[in-house]
Amino acid sequence: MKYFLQRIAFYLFTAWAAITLNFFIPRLVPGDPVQSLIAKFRGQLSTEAINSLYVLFGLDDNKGLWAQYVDYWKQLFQGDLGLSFTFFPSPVADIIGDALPWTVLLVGITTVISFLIGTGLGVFAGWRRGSWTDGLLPVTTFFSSVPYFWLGIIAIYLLTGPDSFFPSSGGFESSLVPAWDQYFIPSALQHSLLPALTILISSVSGWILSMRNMMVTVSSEDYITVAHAKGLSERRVAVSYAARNALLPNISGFALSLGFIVGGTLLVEIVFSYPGLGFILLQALGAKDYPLMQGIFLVITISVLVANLLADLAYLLLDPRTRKEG
Amino acid sequence: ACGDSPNSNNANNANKSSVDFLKIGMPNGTQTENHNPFAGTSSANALGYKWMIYEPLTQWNPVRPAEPAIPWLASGVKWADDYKSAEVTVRDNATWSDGQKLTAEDVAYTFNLLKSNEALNQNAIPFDQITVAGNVVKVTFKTPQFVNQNKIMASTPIVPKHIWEKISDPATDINKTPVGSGPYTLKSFTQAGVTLSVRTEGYWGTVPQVKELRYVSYADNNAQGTALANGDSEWSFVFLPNPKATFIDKDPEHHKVWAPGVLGIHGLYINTTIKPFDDVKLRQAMNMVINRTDIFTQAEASYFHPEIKSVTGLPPGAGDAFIAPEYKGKEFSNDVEGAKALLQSAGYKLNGKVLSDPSGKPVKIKLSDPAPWSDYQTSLEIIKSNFAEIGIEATVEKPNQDVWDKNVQTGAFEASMRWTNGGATPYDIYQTVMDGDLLKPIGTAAQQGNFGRFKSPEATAALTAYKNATSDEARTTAMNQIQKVFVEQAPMFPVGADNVGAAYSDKNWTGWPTDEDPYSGAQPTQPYVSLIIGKLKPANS
Amino acid sequence: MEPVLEIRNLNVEYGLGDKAVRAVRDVNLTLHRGEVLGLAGESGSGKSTLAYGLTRLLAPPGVITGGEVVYHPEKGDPYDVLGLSDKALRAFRWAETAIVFQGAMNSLNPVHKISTQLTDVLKAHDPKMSEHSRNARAREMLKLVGISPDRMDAYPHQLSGGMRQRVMIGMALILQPQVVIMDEPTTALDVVMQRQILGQLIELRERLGFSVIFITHDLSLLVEFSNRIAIMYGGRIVEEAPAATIYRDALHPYSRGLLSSFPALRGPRRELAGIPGSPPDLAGMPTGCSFHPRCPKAFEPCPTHIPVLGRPDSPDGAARSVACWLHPTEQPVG
Amino acid sequence: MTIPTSSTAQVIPGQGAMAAPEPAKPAKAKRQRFLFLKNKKAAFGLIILGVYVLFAIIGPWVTPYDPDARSNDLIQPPSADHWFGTTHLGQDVFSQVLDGTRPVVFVGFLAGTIATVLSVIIGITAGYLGGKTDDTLSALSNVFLVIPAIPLMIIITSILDNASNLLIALIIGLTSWSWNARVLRAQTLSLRRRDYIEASRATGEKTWRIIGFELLPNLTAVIASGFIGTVIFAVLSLITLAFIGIVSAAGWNWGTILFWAQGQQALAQGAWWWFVPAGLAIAFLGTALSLINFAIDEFVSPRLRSAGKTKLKTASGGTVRMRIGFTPVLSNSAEPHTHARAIPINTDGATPVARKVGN
Amino acid sequence: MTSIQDAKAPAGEVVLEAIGLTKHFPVRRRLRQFFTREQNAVHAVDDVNLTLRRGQVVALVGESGSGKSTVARLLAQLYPRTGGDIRLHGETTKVKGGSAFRAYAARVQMIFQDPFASLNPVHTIRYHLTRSLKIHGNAGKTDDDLENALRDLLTRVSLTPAERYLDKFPHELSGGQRQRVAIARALGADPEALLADEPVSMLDVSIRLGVLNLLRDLKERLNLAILYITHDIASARYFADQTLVMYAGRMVEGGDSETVTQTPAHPYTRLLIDSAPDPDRLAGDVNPLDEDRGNGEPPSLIRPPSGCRFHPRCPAAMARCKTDLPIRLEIGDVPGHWAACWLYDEATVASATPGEAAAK
Ligand SMILES: Nc1ncnc2c1ncn2[C@@H]1O[C@H](COP(=O)(O)OP(=O)(O)OP(=O)(O)O)[C@@H](O)[C@H]1O
Ligand SMILES: Nc1ncnc2c1ncn2[C@@H]1O[C@H](COP(=O)(O)OP(=O)(O)OP(=O)(O)O)[C@@H](O)[C@H]1O
Ligand SMILES: [Mg+2]
Ligand SMILES: [Mg+2]
Ligand code: NI
Repeated sequence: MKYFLQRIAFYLFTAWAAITLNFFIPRLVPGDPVQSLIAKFRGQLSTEAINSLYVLFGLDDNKGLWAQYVDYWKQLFQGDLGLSFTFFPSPVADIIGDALPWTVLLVGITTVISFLIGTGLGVFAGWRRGSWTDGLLPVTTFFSSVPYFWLGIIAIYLLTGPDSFFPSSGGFESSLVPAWDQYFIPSALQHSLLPALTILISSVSGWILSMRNMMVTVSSEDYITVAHAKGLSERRVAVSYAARNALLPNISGFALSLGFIVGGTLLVEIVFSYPGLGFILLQALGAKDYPLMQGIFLVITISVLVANLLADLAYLLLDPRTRKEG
Repeated sequence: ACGDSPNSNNANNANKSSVDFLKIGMPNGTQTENHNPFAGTSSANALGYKWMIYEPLTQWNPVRPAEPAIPWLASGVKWADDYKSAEVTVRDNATWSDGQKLTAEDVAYTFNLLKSNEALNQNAIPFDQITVAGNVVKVTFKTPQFVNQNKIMASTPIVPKHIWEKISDPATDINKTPVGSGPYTLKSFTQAGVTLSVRTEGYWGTVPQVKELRYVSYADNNAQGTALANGDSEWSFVFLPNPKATFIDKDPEHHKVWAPGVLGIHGLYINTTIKPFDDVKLRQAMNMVINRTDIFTQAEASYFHPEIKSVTGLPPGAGDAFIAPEYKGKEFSNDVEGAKALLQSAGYKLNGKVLSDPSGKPVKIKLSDPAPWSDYQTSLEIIKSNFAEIGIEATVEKPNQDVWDKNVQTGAFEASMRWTNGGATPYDIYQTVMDGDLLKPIGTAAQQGNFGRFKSPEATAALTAYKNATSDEARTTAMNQIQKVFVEQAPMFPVGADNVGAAYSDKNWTGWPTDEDPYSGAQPTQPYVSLIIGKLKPANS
Repeated sequence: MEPVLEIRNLNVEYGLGDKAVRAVRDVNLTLHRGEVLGLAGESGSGKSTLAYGLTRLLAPPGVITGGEVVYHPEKGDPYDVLGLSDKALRAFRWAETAIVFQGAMNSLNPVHKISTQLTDVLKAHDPKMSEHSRNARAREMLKLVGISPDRMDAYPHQLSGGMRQRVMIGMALILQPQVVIMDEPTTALDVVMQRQILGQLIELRERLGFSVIFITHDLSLLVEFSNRIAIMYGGRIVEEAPAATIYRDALHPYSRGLLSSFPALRGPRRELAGIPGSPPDLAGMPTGCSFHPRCPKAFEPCPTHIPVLGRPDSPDGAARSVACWLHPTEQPVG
Repeated sequence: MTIPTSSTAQVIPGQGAMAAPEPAKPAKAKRQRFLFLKNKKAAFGLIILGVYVLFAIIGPWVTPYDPDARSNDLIQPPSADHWFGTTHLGQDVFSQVLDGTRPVVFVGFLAGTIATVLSVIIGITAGYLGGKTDDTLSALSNVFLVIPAIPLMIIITSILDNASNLLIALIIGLTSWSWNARVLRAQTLSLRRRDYIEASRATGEKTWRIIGFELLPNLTAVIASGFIGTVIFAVLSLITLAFIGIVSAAGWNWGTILFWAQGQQALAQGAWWWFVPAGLAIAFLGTALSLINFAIDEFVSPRLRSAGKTKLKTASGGTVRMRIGFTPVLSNSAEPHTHARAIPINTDGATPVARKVGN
Repeated sequence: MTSIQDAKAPAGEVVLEAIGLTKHFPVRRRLRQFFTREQNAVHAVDDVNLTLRRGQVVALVGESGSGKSTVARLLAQLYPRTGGDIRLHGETTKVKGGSAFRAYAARVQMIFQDPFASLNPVHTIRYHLTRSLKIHGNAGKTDDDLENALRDLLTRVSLTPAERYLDKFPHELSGGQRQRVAIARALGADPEALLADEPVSMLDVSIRLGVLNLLRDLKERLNLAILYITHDIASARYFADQTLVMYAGRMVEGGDSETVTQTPAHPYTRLLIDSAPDPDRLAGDVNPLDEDRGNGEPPSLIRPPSGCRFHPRCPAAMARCKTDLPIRLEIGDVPGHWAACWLYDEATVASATPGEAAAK
């Protein structure tokens, strides 16, 4: 129990430190939301608007950084993430609430699928080492090194078009209203296919490789030889003995990768105009939108920490050895 | 629950043979629901649909800025000679989409709203008294508003008093169910886009034939470009590199690009406090060698920033009416030899490929602009090679946008491509470049303009005179004076004009403004959109 | 006596080609029904390799380069284990020949319960068996090796080393195989535990009648527990005889060296002579008798001619064999 | 009765006349050293990497054109004059790719080095010292793990006016060490209780020496693959930053090429030659590094090394595939023999063998 | 018996002494124990007394997990002790690190249990030995001195010619050779006491013999005090002057080796000796130990049995054994032979029921 309290204290500390850094680092950057807005419009917005914008954003009274920091924590404890500048006056919480499901669904599901497929292929390649499956490796290595935005852009160019099944952008058909019905869901799926494939292709190989290596390592363990000696079917040895054990180290990697869902795929969402959080984060970064940035960073921080916790727990569940008391 | 799905009518739509909607796109990234017409950050503003819901008092054609304004919600506007007051007669047949009648009270309320909320008064208009007499609103101002007349009359969305007076903070309200006087009402807002449907009753004008407007905000220019090429967008304003290849050729019959210039320009600002660029002769020579045609064709894809030909920096078309008599017909000529001669006469030496100033120091210049602005970057690359022809070694720097912005404002730059403000007269252009009132010492941010720290009392005086003039003659005199200073002193090298055009497809809808009939600008986010939409007809009818 | 397992000219190499290590060379060995055959020899002399090679369980780069392993089932004709198809070999393994490996911790899969690991043998070899009877059988086996059946659901790490080793023995016996191969099953255990386990094994053998190949370094243990002992050196069997015979009267100088290297706990303290020299390099084996560089009695045929394992011309020669030029053989074995 | 004990000389092997002559030693050492190159993956990876490094060094001098120079050949497809075609300004894409190799390789390796050094220092110290130091350092690396790298880099680079490649490498290096530090810490934790570490402590070694000379060499494989992983990460980060126009130092890198190509919608214009080569260059560099990584893994871990060999050559030139659980059997004929003749086995036991058995 | 006389070396000066040495390893609490106040610990070593003298070998035997290695590591100061005292030449020493630890290490060196694990695979033999010499200032001043010292070391452990071994890596050596390198490394510090933790358990009999002879030789030539930990009781008899028996963290019997191995007093020692394999007890006449004797698992060290820790398994257990911790009792057959067992307390035996005592 003391251990758990320690872990929790540790996580709280990490969260605090990360949030604090996330507060201060962006504020070291010159410029402010108003200047960014003006620059963004490049002439579409008259310089006369500057004053009104400062008033609008509430940036006209100059508060010290420290006072802002204190305010930020006060707000945070009230569950208030503040108002976004880029999307003024939308509350940050609403923006995140709108975008997060998209990211979680697209990247999250893709990550899961990628992990499943990659692990499956990795098990296969590791078990059948020396057969044709070794030919998978160079291909997967190649794809794991391709920048995925590059892949995405090429996919858009090659696969989308006026008559193509694949839409080039967006999360769903623009004339639809999100609802759980027979029009919306297929449309959302259709829109997520290409980005999902892109992420899949460039991330699946990582899982294949690590799983394969683990399989190779585990295959030479004594208990595998014993399993063979016991005359078990090849399937059972491969799945229940080798793969089951080889999976363990990958589980924590998987849990952590779930934590990086938001932070990791900014560009896919941009390339595909996908209405997710990564895309919004990039806009917030460009616009010096501190409240929004902080809100998203908070989400990332929490999700990484939760993923860490999950990794711990998953290990505890899957590896009986760690369940040992004492 | 499928029956009450908000999408159920979509199934019917799909089956219809004729298209009764228009797909409009903008490359403005994610949008969150905000239909507040005053907020610059609102989705209504970013996508432009606020002008389909709310209307201005008059319509003004930026392509022909000198033409008189078209009455819109106002049946007439009468400015005092000194432009310190105006009388607005409000149309009496307009109704709000909730059925209430639009009155002069609403107009007065709107002006009062701006007056009392600095946050909403984006053009910083110095309102004074606002009074109502019957259907006439009389507005007075603290200073003459000649140069701002269109911002007041043609760019202020009129909002219903009976709704807005209940809103506690109009600056931060997202105006969830917008009630306006325009031809459309909001149908739905989703992350994928906004849909407006045409008003079935109560609109004062002809009801547009486009039954539904579907707005989509794309992540960036590329996505928007792809959407245009695919036909996912029928109307947009976006920079298309090589529009022929990327857009027009995809459907040459219907895909069109129209980009008329307006009174707002882009050019190379020179920091006039830095030696040797404080030397007028040097600046003139540099100005002479810039190859504006190359920039137009290579950096601006032959359309986006229409090439500025007049030495006054005024764009073709929109600016023609304002060019001073002495500069009529005088055009930039990309005259390397002339520039060399000029430099020689001013004591500069060109030995081999290096130009030295009279003190013997080689002339070098740093050009800077943020990297993501690829047309500026391309322009700088071209300018760099142009300068090399007269022995000036230019280097291109690509600071981060914020850094660049700060550098430009505080005067910590040597030369930079930037835009000017735009307006109904050339005043805004010249003010941004030369106004001594905006002059700030190096190191202090000059937010409003005069980034090059150009010090010219004549220019400042002429600009003030123009703004406050009470007669057209006085204005013309002042404008000629302003242009003279601009041409002779070359404080900034104009390159291209802003455009108010669009990329569109007339596959489904025709009636767009063209060179032949430039009845308005064509950007889908400007006040004149309700004017355009009213003229669109189904292509196959 | 009736043989169960006959190893004929078995050759095993690690790797192939020039760099190959010939770990087992021309080994001929017969295991009889119901006996405990002890296998001793220097570290690296190929004992484990031989044991694994029997059922083709050697890890890469092990290759069986020749020979045959003939198995005599209780009923039916003998057949060559090395010639079985994969499927047949799987069916053969554990049902006919079970192996207890050296490290029990590594032999049990750490993530599966003991019960799972016991019952999946049954599932694989007799798919028709009901789950209930599988569990019953597993319990029975645990009881047999002296572990309370309520430890069925324990994970390997929750058991002590001795218990794990006993689970492995129980698992080896679960299909009532004819042959049990035990590779240093008790090296890591203390003597009390060691005796407990071996005692149980001997007792079970008497009850169930299987044969055991028992590999260990501990000669005292071997002498005490096995019927016959084979001594390996440099990949070959150098001597093979009943346990008592070897202990009292080893013929091969290497066997003698081994027997004079361990101290006795009881009785007078005897002289410990040891074996001079160092073990041979299997990749570059000495010519002739591989023991000759260390052999105090080496004479002229030793460096050049490989002695053949055969019956010595001693009085009890019929029951034993040796590969040494000091004891010219009358007839080669096999 | 007095028991004589054997003399030392008698029982200690490897002495005097009894010792077998040692095989020639240097030959063996040499074989070991070049073993790494014998690995086909390693050799291939190293060759590709070598080409990249070569062009990183000489690239800017051998470009056929000035990569900045404009010409009148706008958007030309690949030709003998312009191998990778030209840009919208008539610049030679091939020259840009060559010229862009240096910053990519430089930033990749410098950032990789910085991150590796940091992760080694932090990870090993935390793992070895444990206690408060461990808690503090783990918290530190967790904080860096939690802060999303790319956004952090975007923010930091935008603080800098005109970030140079050096600075970018520094930023990438300083923000991307945490993952490796975690891995190293875990490895160190498992190594720290090894007997040989305890033994060197018992010998009286100082702590820093134990870390530097006993632990570190045993972590080479982990460090090396961490290094390579970080290099790949750094390259991709640099490309990404350049692609979205954040990193913009003067000069070319592959990200800048992609940035321009994308800004000009090269693919939509049909100018695939402008967009494709830079991406492929990245992918091949990454592939080369990954291949080297595998090879290091297999080389350093004896387990993977022997398990990595899946085929053996027989003397007669045939090959034998190794399988775990089913040792190949070579019959006396030269024919490779990986599976035995299929003999149906009856449930009642005996099946005669094709070969004649019995005396 | 004449052999006893012979095996007994003249009692030398005391080098290292442990008095009441105790080590408890704290155990992480379980969740449900959070609210109870008890703090669990593995009682690995409890109240151990031990004396190492110059030129003498003390053997420590006992079952797996009885705390033998822990004693060695405590003596080497690799673990902080929970209680008790370690005296080096009569002086209490407690060192944790730094120069004090090095000074201690110069006098007391440890050989680890597993020769395959205790040499760093990435370093050559030369490196291992050089470090040991340098740390303790035995490397001399010049390279030649060092080279000579290295040769000297290797010669001492009979790895000759030295140059053949110096530049090898551990994996290139056989187990016996590695073991000797480990010994050489310990000798490099020129220690007075050597703590050898199962130095031969992994080796086959012929190599095992070589190592033991080497240790004996060192003891005699260098007058070392040696602690020899082993499972192999026969080798303790053969090699050690004194033998101590441990059970579940406590010493249960001690005395000179021949006596302890031939006439064991404590029931556990007897069980141990009876269990040891004996080639003279040939197959066929196998006499498996009666089921009830010494059967059962080793006790939990977290909650060790009360009283005598062996009592749950002891065939001769009496009522007192369950409650009272036995004290060291002289057996009386040979001077210095003692056992911690109530069977040797006449009063206890007398008060016990006749049936119980008869088991003796
Ligand atoms: N994978 C391998 N590659 C090369 N040689 C190997 C391999 N495995 C074992 N050997 C060699 O084969 C020989 C026989 O090994 P084996 O394990 O059968 O010996 P052993 O008699 O069981 O020894 P021990 O008593 O130490 O267990 C040894 O010399 C060993 O070095
Ligand atoms: N670092 C540690 N933390 C917790 N418990 C430990 C630790 N080290 C040893 N123990 C426990 O202390 C007890 C004694 O262990 P020790 O290693 O001293 O036994 P041993 O007599 O040397 O056994 P073996 O003969 O198997 O080497 C064991 O129960 C062991 O589990
Ligand atoms: Mg073995
Ligand atoms: Mg121990
Ligand atoms: Ni075959």
